[in-house]
Amino acid sequence: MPEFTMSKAINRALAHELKRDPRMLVFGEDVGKLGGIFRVTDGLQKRFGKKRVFDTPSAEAAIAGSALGLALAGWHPVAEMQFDGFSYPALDQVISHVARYKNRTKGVVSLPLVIRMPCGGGLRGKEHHAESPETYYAHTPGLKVLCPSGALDAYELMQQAIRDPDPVIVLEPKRLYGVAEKGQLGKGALPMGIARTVRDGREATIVTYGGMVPRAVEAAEQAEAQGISAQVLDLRSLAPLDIEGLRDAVRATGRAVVVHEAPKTLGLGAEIAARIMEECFDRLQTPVVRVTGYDTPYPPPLLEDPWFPTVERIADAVTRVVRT
Amino acid sequence: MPEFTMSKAINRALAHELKRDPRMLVFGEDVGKLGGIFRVTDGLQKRFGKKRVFDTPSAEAAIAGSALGLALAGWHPVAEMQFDGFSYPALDQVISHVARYKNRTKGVVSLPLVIRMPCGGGLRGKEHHAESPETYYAHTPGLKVLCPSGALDAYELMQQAIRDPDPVIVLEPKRLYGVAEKGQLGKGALPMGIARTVRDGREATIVTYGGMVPRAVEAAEQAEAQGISAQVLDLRSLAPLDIEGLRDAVRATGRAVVVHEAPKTLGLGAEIAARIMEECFDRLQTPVVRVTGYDTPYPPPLLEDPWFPTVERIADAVTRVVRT
Amino acid sequence: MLESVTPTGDAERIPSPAGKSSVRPKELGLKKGELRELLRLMILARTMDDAAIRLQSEGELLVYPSFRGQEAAQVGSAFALDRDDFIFPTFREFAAAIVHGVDPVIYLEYHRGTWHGGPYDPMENRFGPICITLATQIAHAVGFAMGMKLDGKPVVTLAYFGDGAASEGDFHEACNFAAVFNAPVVLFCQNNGWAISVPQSEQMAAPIYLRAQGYGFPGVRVDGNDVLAVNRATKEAADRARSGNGPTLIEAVTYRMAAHTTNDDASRYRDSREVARWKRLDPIDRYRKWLLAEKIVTKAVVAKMERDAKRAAKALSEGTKKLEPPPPEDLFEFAYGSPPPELLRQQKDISRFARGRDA
Amino acid sequence: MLESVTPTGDAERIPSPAGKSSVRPKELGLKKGELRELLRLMILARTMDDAAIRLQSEGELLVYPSFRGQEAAQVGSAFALDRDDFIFPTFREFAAAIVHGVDPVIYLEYHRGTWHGGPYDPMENRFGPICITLATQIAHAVGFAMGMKLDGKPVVTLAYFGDGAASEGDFHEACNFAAVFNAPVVLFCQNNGWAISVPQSEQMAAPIYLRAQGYGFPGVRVDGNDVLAVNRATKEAADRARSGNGPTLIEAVTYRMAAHTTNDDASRYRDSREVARWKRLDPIDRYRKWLLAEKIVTKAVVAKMERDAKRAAKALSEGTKKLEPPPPEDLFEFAYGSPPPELLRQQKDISRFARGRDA
Ligand SMILES: Cc1ncc(C[n+]2csc(CCOP(=O)(O)OP(=O)(O)O)c2C)c(N)n1
Ligand SMILES: Cc1ncc(C[n+]2csc(CCOP(=O)(O)OP(=O)(O)O)c2C)c(N)n1
Ligand SMILES: [Mg+2]
Ligand SMILES: [Mg+2]
Repeated sequence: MPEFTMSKAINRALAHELKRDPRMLVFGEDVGKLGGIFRVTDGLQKRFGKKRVFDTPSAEAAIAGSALGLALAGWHPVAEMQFDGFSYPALDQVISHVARYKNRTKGVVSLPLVIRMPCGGGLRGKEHHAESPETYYAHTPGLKVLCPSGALDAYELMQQAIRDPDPVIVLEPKRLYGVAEKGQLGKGALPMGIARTVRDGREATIVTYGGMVPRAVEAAEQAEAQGISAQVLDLRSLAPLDIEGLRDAVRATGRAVVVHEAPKTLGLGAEIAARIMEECFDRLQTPVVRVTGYDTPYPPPLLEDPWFPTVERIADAVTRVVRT
Repeated sequence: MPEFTMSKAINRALAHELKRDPRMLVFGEDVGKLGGIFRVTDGLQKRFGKKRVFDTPSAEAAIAGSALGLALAGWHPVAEMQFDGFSYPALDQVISHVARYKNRTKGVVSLPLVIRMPCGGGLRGKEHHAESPETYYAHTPGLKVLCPSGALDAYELMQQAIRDPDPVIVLEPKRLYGVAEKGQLGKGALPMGIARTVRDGREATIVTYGGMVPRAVEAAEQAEAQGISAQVLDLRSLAPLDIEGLRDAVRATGRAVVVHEAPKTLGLGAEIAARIMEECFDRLQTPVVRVTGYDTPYPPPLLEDPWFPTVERIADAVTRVVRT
Repeated sequence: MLESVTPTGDAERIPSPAGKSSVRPKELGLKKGELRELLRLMILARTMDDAAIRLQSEGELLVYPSFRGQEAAQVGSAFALDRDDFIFPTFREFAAAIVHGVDPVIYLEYHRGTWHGGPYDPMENRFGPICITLATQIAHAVGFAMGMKLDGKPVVTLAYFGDGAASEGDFHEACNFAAVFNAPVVLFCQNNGWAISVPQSEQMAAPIYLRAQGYGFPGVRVDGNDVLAVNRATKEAADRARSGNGPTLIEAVTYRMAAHTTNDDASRYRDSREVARWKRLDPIDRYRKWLLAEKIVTKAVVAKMERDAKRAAKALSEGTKKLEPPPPEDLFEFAYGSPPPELLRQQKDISRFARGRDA
Repeated sequence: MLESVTPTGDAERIPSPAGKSSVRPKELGLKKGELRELLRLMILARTMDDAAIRLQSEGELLVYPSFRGQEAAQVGSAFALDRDDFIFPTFREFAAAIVHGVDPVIYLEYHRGTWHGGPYDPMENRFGPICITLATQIAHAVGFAMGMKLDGKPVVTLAYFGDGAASEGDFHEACNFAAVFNAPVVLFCQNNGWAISVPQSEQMAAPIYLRAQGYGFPGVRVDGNDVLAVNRATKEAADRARSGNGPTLIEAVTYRMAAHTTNDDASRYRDSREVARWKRLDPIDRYRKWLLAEKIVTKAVVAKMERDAKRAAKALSEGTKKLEPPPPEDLFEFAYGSPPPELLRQQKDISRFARGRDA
């Protein structure tokens, strides 16, 4: 069985799509010769040429804005923001234009473009290098936001994002870039927008996504050792949310813990908790518990361990929702 | 009894503080001679001089960034973003720096600065002129976010924001700029960060803020006509939230409706609903209902009426939470 | 790469303010028909502008940003482009839109509030949606031009922007992208002296066209009230772009005769004498006088142009008044390729209340 | 306002690469002690840089961006400032920090990961926090300079940034603010030829100093490996600022001898011959040779400088290894003037788990 790290899997997905779709372009800061800080675009320029895979000046607003223009011109841009924290200079272009161009033109113009970026912590990244910007994007109507939790799914999600008619933000959990998964790429795809049950369980549902999925699974295993059966649901799509999948999962267990790296207040967990209440009120045994990053600026690298949700904190929350 | 529109009241607050605090500065696009699009800074340049009240080039990132630098230099900047939708080019400066400078410097440097802007709809504003950006700000650790719901409170909140040691975003509901309130300015201030009960009620709590407060009151009156007693809670501070005030209010009624103009998904209502569940689960009779803008880009001006929460929609939600 | 081209000096004026010229029409490379067409379009543009202002004052438009005084800048530049060339406008390019063939009634949907600024088909019309957030459209134009270059298509992209927009970071990033990727784009600045209430002198400390040098492409300054000078500069820039020689920055010095928009009160911040001074430099007066002096048009031809323009303006008014917002359910149709389930639920919700009220 | 100053031409070189010079030391306006001090500081800076690289390779720093090759640019410029002048750095200005008096151990907290880039007192040290997001610090510097001007204080503010940062919109907005408000600021670009893997030729199509003209203030290009040229240009710019004549853009042409950071593999994108070429232009070698030739220092003096630097580097290593992150509860102390109740609750939560683990 072959094995792929997530960065390699995304690299394969990009290569596959570049080959399939002659209009596709890959660009951003250092994506060419360097192959990206995380080598996600490694070798693509060499293979597909400088015309289709190219470096840009350090100018994120222009990266997003020119991606829009290139999409209008019939090209198919897959632009990289080098880090989560460096996507903010492009927020105006993304919020004011990328997300709305289709609507502004009454549906006449589609913008099939992808903006992909590393996200989250786990690599002792310094300030601005370990952000979880999903709320900024998922709150913005007109965008789709995807976040894979492993190599195989990353391959699928990247392909789906590229083939989608709408602008898609792909957040790539950098703590998973180097994590290998065994399996065939491109087999057994779940459709975009559908959450995935990673682990079955009867007493509580851990709702999470991206870099916290492996940790949630570990916490569920710990809980199991204490006789608690916890399900793990991987959202995959942060916008739109798979509300039906969420509802079915939590209605079955009656208890939920939401886990993410972003700060608590208005983190995605707020929306998930609100939705769970709306959809599962009559079944909920306990309030949904959020295990998240704290409401402070991102911590210095050597303090990231206690700041991001730990297996211990997740397991503790699972125990709490089940035992109280 | 004197009467003040909200724009006039904020103007008075700015003038009062400019007079009290010789280090205070007011700047932004068109705040000088023109006195701002909504005349909030009317007459201030004339009265306090071009040195302390001045126009800038159209460059929002530099407005926020230079405000930060001016604060470091011991000045006290109150910067205007001309419209909600034009605050996005400054998001990087605000998220990456304004919100974090104190933390970055281990508390050594304080940034007492205010960024104020109009927000929300109600004036048939065109694209980018009717945004509700509160989530972007309230999700960002290190910022405080205030939103007044009337002239008298706007006066207080603006003063408190200016006197606060931390960076404060003040969102001024533009639909209230022209609405007059009777009363004395600067009397009976509630502290910053405390929610206010605008209307008492026993069966349900309408939690809201800013431009939706008058509408919520109207809806509560309609409900009363149908024999339903609804309380209205005005949050005033969107970050930090007055969680205690929220808890006490909803625990007493056992039912809540959250109302805001921003889109539903990850709008402030998500956080409020999640908090209510966390704090009041044992008392909640029904799931919290959110009455919000829809998850689409802002509507064209002539369609804003049905898009923003109407009195009818709010009243309907109140009836639903109480009667079902 | 590391070389910059010196900007061609100061504003060129072909017809002088008094309507005289030392230039022979032939030297301009424009046929007589084209010279007449420029006048016709300027007259049409102003008449349409007046009609829009009137519509606003009658409550038929919510607010309207007049381009009065900028007819030469917009008509001269848009007229220099081919039909397939692509324009990315700001919010003040109604004249350019008319020249480039956009349906003026649909254009006004934005100002009427029945839709956002792009319900005409931007691809078909080769005219981007109305862009409000200053300078952001320049990156769109540069990206589009990069795309045309990748395709080897002989298409020129032109981005309009104002003096105010030139202070935004997006201006800089896009100009630098244009330079680095040698994009076939014309960066057309209408410097009308004002960013709402802020005069040029408080927005910048050097002329805008000089910035081009710092990017490494030519920057020219033209008399923006001289339709021929504008046309020539734009044509040169478009030719340069089309022949693979990259971007040009054009600063057309003109003047915003009206307030910023119909909601604005310009008397709060500017002297009426300044406006009067510029009135004497009116681009249409100047050009008409010159055409008459050169015997390229007769008074009768001008009169007919005016009559035709009035007729078009009448059609504009009538058409605009008929514009209605779509049903609120439509708000959910265009955000995505197909609305996700939650949006369909929300669509039902809006429908319930809208229909309820209607019923 | 509408006037621009022509940039002074091409890179000036005082000591030539070979260590010779036609300039007499006296003409430079620097005393012999100062000329020696410049060498001492460059030697110190490089030795500290080497120590930091070593610390990183030993796992004592997470990652470190070496400034090797840029000693003249940083030392020459920082040395031109008064103690009260304020510097806004990027992430690569360890040398400037040392020159300006920042405690080097506390400076390295950032690279060790025990805190973010500003645990030294920026106000006391007149040295802003390490700034990662490119070009954003320029607006902070301009704002600070505006503040100094408002106060009538004779303080100069200097912002460092790289060639890469000059492509960001924030660069433009801040430069234009500096021009419009005539801020007493020095905009100091270390053009080291690379933005990570992107060479200058793919970042821009004209030299950076030429941009100044478009803003309306002087722009100069200096040989950034010539400490005297850098020092002179910075002094001139600082004098200009201090005397009320506004900003200056300095482009110091230098070279990043090391990879972008200790994590980077520069062999993926650049030719070692280019590095070798620049090695021959090493700023310390050049200057030392010249000082020796001019008999301003002896070999013994240089040897002492090197010994002293080694001692300082040893202290740096020892001090850095002792740096520990604060307890996690501290994360909640500095976000606000005083933590709101919810933050105190969260603080208890982190405490519960951290203490639980400790116990
Ligand atoms: C990013 C952004 N900031 C602020 C505004 C508000 N605004 C609208 S027009 C304008 C001035 C524009 O001046 P200019 O670019 O010269 O265009 P003109 O109105 O003169 O045609 C401003 C500041 C905006 N539209 N976008
Ligand atoms: C806004 C932003 N975008 C991207 C990055 C990632 N990044 C870090 S350094 C760098 C290149 C910087 O080049 P330059 O300004 O020349 O500085 P140098 O590293 O050469 O000193 C980039 C793109 C960043 N730090 N900030
Ligand atoms: Mg203008
Ligand atoms: Mg560099």
